[in-house]
Amino acid sequence: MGEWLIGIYVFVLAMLLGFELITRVPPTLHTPLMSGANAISGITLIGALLVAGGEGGGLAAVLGGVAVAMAAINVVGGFLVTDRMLRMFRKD
Amino acid sequence: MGEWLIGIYVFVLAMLLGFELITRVPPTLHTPLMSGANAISGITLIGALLVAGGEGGGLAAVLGGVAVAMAAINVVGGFLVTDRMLRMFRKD
Amino acid sequence: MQLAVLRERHPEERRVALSPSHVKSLIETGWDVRVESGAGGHAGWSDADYQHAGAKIESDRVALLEEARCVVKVRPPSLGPDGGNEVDGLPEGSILVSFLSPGTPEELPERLAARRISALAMERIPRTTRAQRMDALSSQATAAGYRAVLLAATHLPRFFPMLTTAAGTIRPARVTVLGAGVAGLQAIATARRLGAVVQGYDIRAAAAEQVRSLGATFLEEEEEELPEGAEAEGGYARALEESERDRQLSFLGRHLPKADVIITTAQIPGRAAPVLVTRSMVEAMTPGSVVMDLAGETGGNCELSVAGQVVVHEGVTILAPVDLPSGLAQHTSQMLGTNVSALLALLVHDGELKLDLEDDIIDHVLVTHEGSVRISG
Amino acid sequence: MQLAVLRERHPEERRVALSPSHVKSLIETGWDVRVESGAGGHAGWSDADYQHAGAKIESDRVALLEEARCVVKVRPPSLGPDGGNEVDGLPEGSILVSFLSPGTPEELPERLAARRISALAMERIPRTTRAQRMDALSSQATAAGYRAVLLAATHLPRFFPMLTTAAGTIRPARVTVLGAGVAGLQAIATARRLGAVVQGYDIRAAAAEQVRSLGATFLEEEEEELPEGAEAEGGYARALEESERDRQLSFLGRHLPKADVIITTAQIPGRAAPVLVTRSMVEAMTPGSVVMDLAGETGGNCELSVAGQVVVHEGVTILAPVDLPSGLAQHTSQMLGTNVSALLALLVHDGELKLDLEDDIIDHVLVTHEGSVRISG
Amino acid sequence: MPEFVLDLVYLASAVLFVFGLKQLGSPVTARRGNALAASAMLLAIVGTLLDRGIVTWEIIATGLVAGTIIGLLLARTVKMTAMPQLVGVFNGFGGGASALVAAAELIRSGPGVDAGAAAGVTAAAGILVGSVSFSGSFIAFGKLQGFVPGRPLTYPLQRTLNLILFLSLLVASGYLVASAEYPIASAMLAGLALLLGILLVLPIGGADMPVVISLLNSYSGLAASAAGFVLGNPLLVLAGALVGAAGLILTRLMCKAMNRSLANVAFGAFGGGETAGALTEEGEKPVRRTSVDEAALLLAYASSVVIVPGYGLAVAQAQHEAKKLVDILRKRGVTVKFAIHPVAGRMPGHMNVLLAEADVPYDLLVDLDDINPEFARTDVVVVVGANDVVNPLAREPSSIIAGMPILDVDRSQNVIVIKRSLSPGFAGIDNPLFYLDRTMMLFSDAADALGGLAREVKEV
Amino acid sequence: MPEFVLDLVYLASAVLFVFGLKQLGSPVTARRGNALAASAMLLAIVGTLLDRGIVTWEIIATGLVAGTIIGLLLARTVKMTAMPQLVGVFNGFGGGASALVAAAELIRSGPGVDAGAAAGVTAAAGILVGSVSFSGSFIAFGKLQGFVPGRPLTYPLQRTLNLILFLSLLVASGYLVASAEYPIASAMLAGLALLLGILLVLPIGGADMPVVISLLNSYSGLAASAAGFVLGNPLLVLAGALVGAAGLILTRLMCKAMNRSLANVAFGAFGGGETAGALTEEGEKPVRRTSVDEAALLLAYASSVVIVPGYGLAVAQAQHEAKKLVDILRKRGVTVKFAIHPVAGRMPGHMNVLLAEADVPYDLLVDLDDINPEFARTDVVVVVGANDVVNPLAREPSSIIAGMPILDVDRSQNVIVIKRSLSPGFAGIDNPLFYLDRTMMLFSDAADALGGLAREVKEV
Ligand SMILES: NC(=O)c1ccc[n+]([C@@H]2O[C@H](COP(=O)([O-])OP(=O)(O)OC[C@H]3O[C@@H](n4cnc5c(N)ncnc54)[C@H](OP(=O)(O)O)[C@@H]3O)[C@@H](O)[C@H]2O)c1
Ligand SMILES: NC(=O)c1ccc[n+]([C@@H]2O[C@H](COP(=O)([O-])OP(=O)(O)OC[C@H]3O[C@@H](n4cnc5c(N)ncnc54)[C@H](OP(=O)(O)O)[C@@H]3O)[C@@H](O)[C@H]2O)c1
Ligand SMILES: NC(=O)c1ccc[n+]([C@@H]2O[C@H](COP(=O)([O-])OP(=O)(O)OC[C@H]3O[C@@H](n4cnc5c(N)ncnc54)[C@H](O)[C@@H]3O)[C@@H](O)[C@H]2O)c1
Ligand SMILES: NC(=O)c1ccc[n+]([C@@H]2O[C@H](COP(=O)([O-])OP(=O)(O)OC[C@H]3O[C@@H](n4cnc5c(N)ncnc54)[C@H](O)[C@@H]3O)[C@@H](O)[C@H]2O)c1
Repeated sequence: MGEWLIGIYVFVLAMLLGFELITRVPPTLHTPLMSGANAISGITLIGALLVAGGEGGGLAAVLGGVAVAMAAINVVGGFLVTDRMLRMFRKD
Repeated sequence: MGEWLIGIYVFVLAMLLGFELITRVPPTLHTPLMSGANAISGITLIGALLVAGGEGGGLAAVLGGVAVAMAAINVVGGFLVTDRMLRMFRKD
Repeated sequence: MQLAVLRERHPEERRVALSPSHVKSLIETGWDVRVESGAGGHAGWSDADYQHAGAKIESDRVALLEEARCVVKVRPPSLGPDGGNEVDGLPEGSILVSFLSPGTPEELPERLAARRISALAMERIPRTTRAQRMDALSSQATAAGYRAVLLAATHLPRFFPMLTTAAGTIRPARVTVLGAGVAGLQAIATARRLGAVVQGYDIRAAAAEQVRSLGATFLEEEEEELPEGAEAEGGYARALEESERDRQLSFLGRHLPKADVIITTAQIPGRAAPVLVTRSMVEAMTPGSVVMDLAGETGGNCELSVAGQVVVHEGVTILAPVDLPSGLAQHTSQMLGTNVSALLALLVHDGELKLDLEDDIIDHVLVTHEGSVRISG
Repeated sequence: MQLAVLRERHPEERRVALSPSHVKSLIETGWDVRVESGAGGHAGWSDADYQHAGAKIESDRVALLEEARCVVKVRPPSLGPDGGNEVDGLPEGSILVSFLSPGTPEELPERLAARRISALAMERIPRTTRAQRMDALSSQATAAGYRAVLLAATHLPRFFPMLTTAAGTIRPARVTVLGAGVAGLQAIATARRLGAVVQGYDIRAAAAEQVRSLGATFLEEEEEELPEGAEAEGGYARALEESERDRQLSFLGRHLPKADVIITTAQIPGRAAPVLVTRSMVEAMTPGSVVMDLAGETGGNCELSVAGQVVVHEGVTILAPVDLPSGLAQHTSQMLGTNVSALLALLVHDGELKLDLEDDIIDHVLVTHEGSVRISG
Repeated sequence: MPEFVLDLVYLASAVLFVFGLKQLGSPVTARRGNALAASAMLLAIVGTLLDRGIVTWEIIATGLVAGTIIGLLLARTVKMTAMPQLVGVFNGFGGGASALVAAAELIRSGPGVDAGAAAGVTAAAGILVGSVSFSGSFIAFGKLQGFVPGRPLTYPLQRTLNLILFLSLLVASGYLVASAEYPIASAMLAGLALLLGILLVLPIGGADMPVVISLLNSYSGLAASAAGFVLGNPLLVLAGALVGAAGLILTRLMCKAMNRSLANVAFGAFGGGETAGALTEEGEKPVRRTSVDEAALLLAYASSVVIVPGYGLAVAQAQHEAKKLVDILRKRGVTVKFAIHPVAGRMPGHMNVLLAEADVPYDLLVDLDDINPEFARTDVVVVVGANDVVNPLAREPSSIIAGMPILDVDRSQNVIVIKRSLSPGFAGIDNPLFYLDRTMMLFSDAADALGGLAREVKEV
Repeated sequence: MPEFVLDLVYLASAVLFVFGLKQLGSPVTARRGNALAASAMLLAIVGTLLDRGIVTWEIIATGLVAGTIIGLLLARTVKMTAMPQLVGVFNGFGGGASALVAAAELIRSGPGVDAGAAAGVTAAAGILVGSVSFSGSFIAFGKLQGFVPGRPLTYPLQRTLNLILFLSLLVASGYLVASAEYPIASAMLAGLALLLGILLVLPIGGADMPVVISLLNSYSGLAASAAGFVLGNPLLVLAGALVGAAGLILTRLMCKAMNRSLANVAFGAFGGGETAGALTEEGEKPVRRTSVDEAALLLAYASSVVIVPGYGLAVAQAQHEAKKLVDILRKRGVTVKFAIHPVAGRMPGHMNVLLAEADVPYDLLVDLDDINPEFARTDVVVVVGANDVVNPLAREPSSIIAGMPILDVDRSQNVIVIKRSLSPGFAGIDNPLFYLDRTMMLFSDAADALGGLAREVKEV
């Protein structure tokens, strides 16, 4: 079986799992959850790191560097801001 | 990334998904659900077919043939018997 | 500003127009309150209680009224010889706050006008939002509706609630309440509390929802429709046309005899109460059943009722008490006191007594003023 | 087998021992039933109703009793001159089924024995499971408890329920029920239905849970414990020791005066009712409050109560009615009829009348037999 | 058929399995879910048969026909009551097949996938787990069917034996991975694993068998997954893992319903099975306990329900909860009545007062004489805090409550009794109703139980 | 570090993401879930940095430091009210990064994975979706922040333009897959996609922006997944897909809460945005609608609640449901009171009768005079079918209800009003309370709403 094909399996399974996980979320959590999910989507930072730091350099590395910066903003800002929102939910 | 490794991803994801799917099942469904899941685990029939029918023959094919028979029992009997149980739940 | 609280002379009246706590707050707002000795006795307040609240007790009525600018009492002042003529005792030009109907001689307004008395009729408080605190009809009707059920239950030789016991199962009583105004709704609520199966009936369309909002059923037939536009000004009902009346009676004739208890509260302002329970309906009821007529003083909703008396007709007990609120004298006096106090508050402007005819409430309740009858009928 | 149903002579008695429907089923089981004319009148059943059920109507009591093997009535047969001496009219050797106490002269049993009458006392039905259908004390106490609340509510010059109105908020009445037997529990339930805040009290430990099972609170103090072993044979209470009584009264003295209504139902079989509400407690209550004493006939739970009369003491109304079940004559007669019929069923074996002394119920209720008094006191 | 089509077929089949399993978890969709899973299987089989990899047909045909016929026969003929053991048998075959596939593929093509050691390890795992599932399932079947004694079988030196077996399995697995003697190594490993399966299940009591079957079911899912690794087939990996996880969760749920811990059932045997044994000890009369979930399901799918309130309803002040439950049931179209016994509670009319307070319509209240003939036609009776009034002993002349008419709830199909314990009521005597087969005891405060039932019924 | 260690690190990180996301979905665990996801991210980053594949550090260091500082600053300084747009900005950066990664990897190593065409396709998808997410997010941000007009912007020939753009995108994608001119093709595709993002979001009204951001968030997850395919990195594939799915579901939930369909928001723009625009049309005064879920959450986490019953409670006969809700809240430790207005309902004492029937203890009922000073200290007021008695117009001397004392519910922190519509009460006049910022309208029958609240609060 091809690597690409199993990638599809991973993709499909992860989608299904994502659907299952987020079934009943109270509306007040919508924004924090959106924000948290957004931070996770910054996982592309890993890819950016590999591209930016990988062999070859040149245009790809520069693009990768920009990607690193952008993804880092997403990750760092995303998790922090989610936490800020969620702190408000604490009882008393 | 290795094919075997992504296999592990598929495995882990499917496990997580399985956990998520079966969270709150009423006790009366326990037995039918067990039976249905059991029928699905007969998926090994696919493997048995491939082994039994594959090139090479010999011991492997014979073992595969036995496996086909056993897995077929599991699949055919499993789905049928599950359906029999579930028919009792019908509200008329 | 002297305010005199009279003791009621009517033998069946047990209420008093102001309670000690009301006296206390009136004094705080500048009144000089004098209370006739024994005024609160039946309602549970001694002279000492009033004294404690700051009032002066006066046992001589002449002395009590001498300086009074305002006089409050419950029943209309009497004119007749028994109990004395109360109108002539009132100081000329003073303000009188009390009920002025029903059950009073027609000439009362003129007689009051003749003494230049400004008479404020408690039963004429308009049903506007602002006047709710003064609405004595509502407060007293609440008590009447509650007490009507208690009395009906004590006269019925059966249980109200359902009871499953070793000595057999008792079916719940069927109570039908005609007229779902203030008293009727309270009667419905009380009868339901006691466990009866309750039906309400009225000609105003809005009443159906209100009856149901108490968990009771509304008496209606699919073919039979309520008369149109039965809700007149102020939420009161209008009198029915001849044909409407006939339809109503034939409708009621089909349903009322099944009831163990009928409580009637139907009134039309300024008119005799409509007859809803006829002799033949009574005769069709099972012996022991009870008809409780709350409209006794305005002629009665039941053909056979006699105000203030208990009539037994073919085994059916027909009551038409006229003193229902008096039976709860302590609480009804307290509520009435709140109503009266709220009205009195309208009369005082910057510490001065003044009848502001521009005020729609005063305009509505002021029956006689400066020697003339402003409102008649 | 002739069975005679007597009309009650007691002026306040409105019940009858058997209803037409019971007569009907008795006739089906072989009895020949004769009913005294007018026996069911007050309970809502005419002579025609009984005739329709198959009974013969007899207006002459002598003729009625002549052939009777068994006689049923409600109250104990009278001995005195007024209302006539009923005992001497009973046929010799016949069976009498009725209440034999309370409120009867001591010599009644001897007089009955002298006429060789086998008297079955309805109040002596044991509280065993098998006897539940015959348990007339329970059925009549149920009515008494219900009606006691209605009467107390009509005598109280206040509302029972809480009411928030434009004319002020009415606080709910506090009702305390002493003695949580059959009547007491029913009183608790009824008062709660009407919206009062209800407390129950008893000396039997099991009563606390039963009171709470009706949603009321049980009156108790942490330090104060219920007397031990207060539940005697048959679920009845025992009389308290001197010291226990003192503690109880001081405890009640602390709590009762806060009540608007006190309903007392405490009884001890074969003894005078315990005094639970003393004069000083009554005097500490607010004017207008009501004490309703259901133990009037056995001496009363309230020091000031007089059986059958309304006493007003320092503004507090004390009632001790003796005719509570009669007020619900139709339903109480129906229940009593079921109780009596069930007992009569024990007397007939294969169509023959026979008193089986081996039967524990008959053994328990048979007061006089074959000329002697079997059970005294 | 080009390869990628089969890949897509497998993917589609995998997704269908997920949805099928999901739907199997809810009473409303369960049957549809089963059908969905079955079609997913069919799709995968047909796709595989059309695959280019398959060249010989005889063996396949023989195997398929034989298996199908046996499966059909078994599924058709077995009685409903024998369902758990039948599932056990099927499961055993499935596990066995997975073990065979893993072994056969290893024998056929050696460590065909990229990482040699890894392939060996997964093959070993497949053989091991599959074989355990095979032999264990048949022992469980035997216990339930009565061929093997149901009581926990213990034997001397159990602990030592298990240890030895464990070590041997390690050695055999190592041999399989390291050597290339696949047939011999596989056979050795399988043999040891079969023994392990037997020894694992034997010491467990018969009452625990359904849980054991569920656990073995999870194992055979994992075995299929392992076979998938050996074959490099993602569908097998996925479906096997799915079932493996679902089976584990299900096992935990079943344990919870029986108040046992999973560890206790799974490894209890190694410890000698004492705890498992304790359950079946004699002494107390056995009652059938039930849970709010199960009772709710019974009510939700009933067409007529009678509620018998007693003093316990009053003590718990559960009248409002009772009303709520009745409202919900009626909204679902269930006919509901209250059977009011004349002396239920502690005062005449006690139940009336309570139910009126909760605004239960009077016409739902039925007297003893009117309801008694109806019990035989009633699907479910719920006895709430009543005891004496439903005690069949009243029919025995010698009993102290003899002569009291009772509500004949024991004549109905199912009885759910809600009370806190087995303690007696007012009369102080035991109640044989509680020990009937048709009676389920829901031990709980009445208010809690009725509240829970209302909630659950709404969700079914 | 050996390769398989990094593989395991990625796997662990993937599993942590799943659990983190799961926990983010429940109020109790959300914060922990966020922390879990953050640690998963850290784990993956550290693992990657230790990887042998990384050889140049300058660019990485610069990028990381710059990004971290900017992210920190933004997250720290932005006001709570500006949260949605901030999330939008972050999301835009994420999407952009994915597009860049896909393009860069393509440029660097060509179609590195097995199937050439497939790699090209995924790369194209990554660039496309990532770029749309990037430009769309910034437009959404602009709309919310007021830089771009909030109203739906439409322009002539919208439909035609969209069509042309669409076709161009197809062509560009095809070019990317077919040719080997990756830099140029990528740039073209990215440019077109950026334009598409702008055109997609511009026609949507400002009120819909949170939904749009959620949808774009889902897109950037998918873009990350696509980048993962290009790189052959399963962690990216998994985490991206997870977020993609979660984002979609979340978008649907948000639409449902707003009574919109997802299609309407996602594709509404292509149709010209009429439906989306309709929402923000003027005319009616705006009220804040709420759902049972949201109201339940508010109640569950309040410390003091006052319930104001009115005639609507009576009409709905919802007293039992009200009692139930109060019981549940009190069990959670919430202080609950009923504020009884003297003329609530249609007869004196109407509310008393109802609440007594449901057995609400008298001491929970508080009079107008006693409760009014407390509203300012009350967390949540629930107005159930009351209208006139909470109408602030009574304070205006000109109103027809002037002079009636009212319950000052508008002085409290949050007001939930349960009624079926905006129709007036007995007095027939509008009620300004309903249009306050602090007021949430729960349009429903009172019995249904209270029943639902009881159920939901119990589950929180
Ligand atoms: N009605 C009358 O007039 C009257 C008067 C006096 C006596 N009785 C007698 O009382 C009895 C009435 O029969 P019954 O069936 O109603 O009651 P019962 O036989 O007394 O049984 C009541 C049952 O309710 C259970 N219970 C108590 N509290 C509970 C709670 N909070 N939640 C759930 N269950 C609870 C108890 O079992 P657990 O402890 O295990 O929970 C008990 O077994 C009859 O024997 C009758 O003769 C009746
Ligand atoms: N208490 C008395 O003695 C008395 C007597 C007569 C008149 N009044 C007058 O009655 C009014 C009482 O005020 P209030 O605030 O209690 O009532 P209200 O002002 O009449 O308002 C009641 C509200 O309840 C809503 N409603 C009706 N049915 C409903 C249902 N099934 N579920 C949910 N909501 C429902 C209605 O809105 P929707 O239609 O949008 O649902 C309506 O706006 C005052 O104006 C008072 O003066 C009182
Ligand atoms: N301020 C306020 O908002 C306020 C306060 C109290 C009452 N009200 C309203 O005032 C109105 C009258 O109340 P009321 O109790 O004083 O009324 P009422 O005493 O004048 O009459 C009692 C009831 O009898 C009914 N009735 C009259 N003729 C009838 C007939 N032929 N058949 C059947 N029923 C008949 C009336 O409709 C009324 O409901 C009601 O609508 C009530 O809601 C308003
Ligand atoms: N067959 C049955 O199962 C059955 C039927 C009805 C009643 N009962 C039981 O019979 C018992 C007695 O019922 P009853 O109503 O005939 O009782 P009762 O009329 O003899 O007395 C009424 C109550 O007064 C109480 N009391 C006595 N002295 C008291 C004191 N000093 N202070 C406070 N309370 C005092 C008693 O405990 C009793 O509860 C109860 O336990 C009842 O449950 C059983």
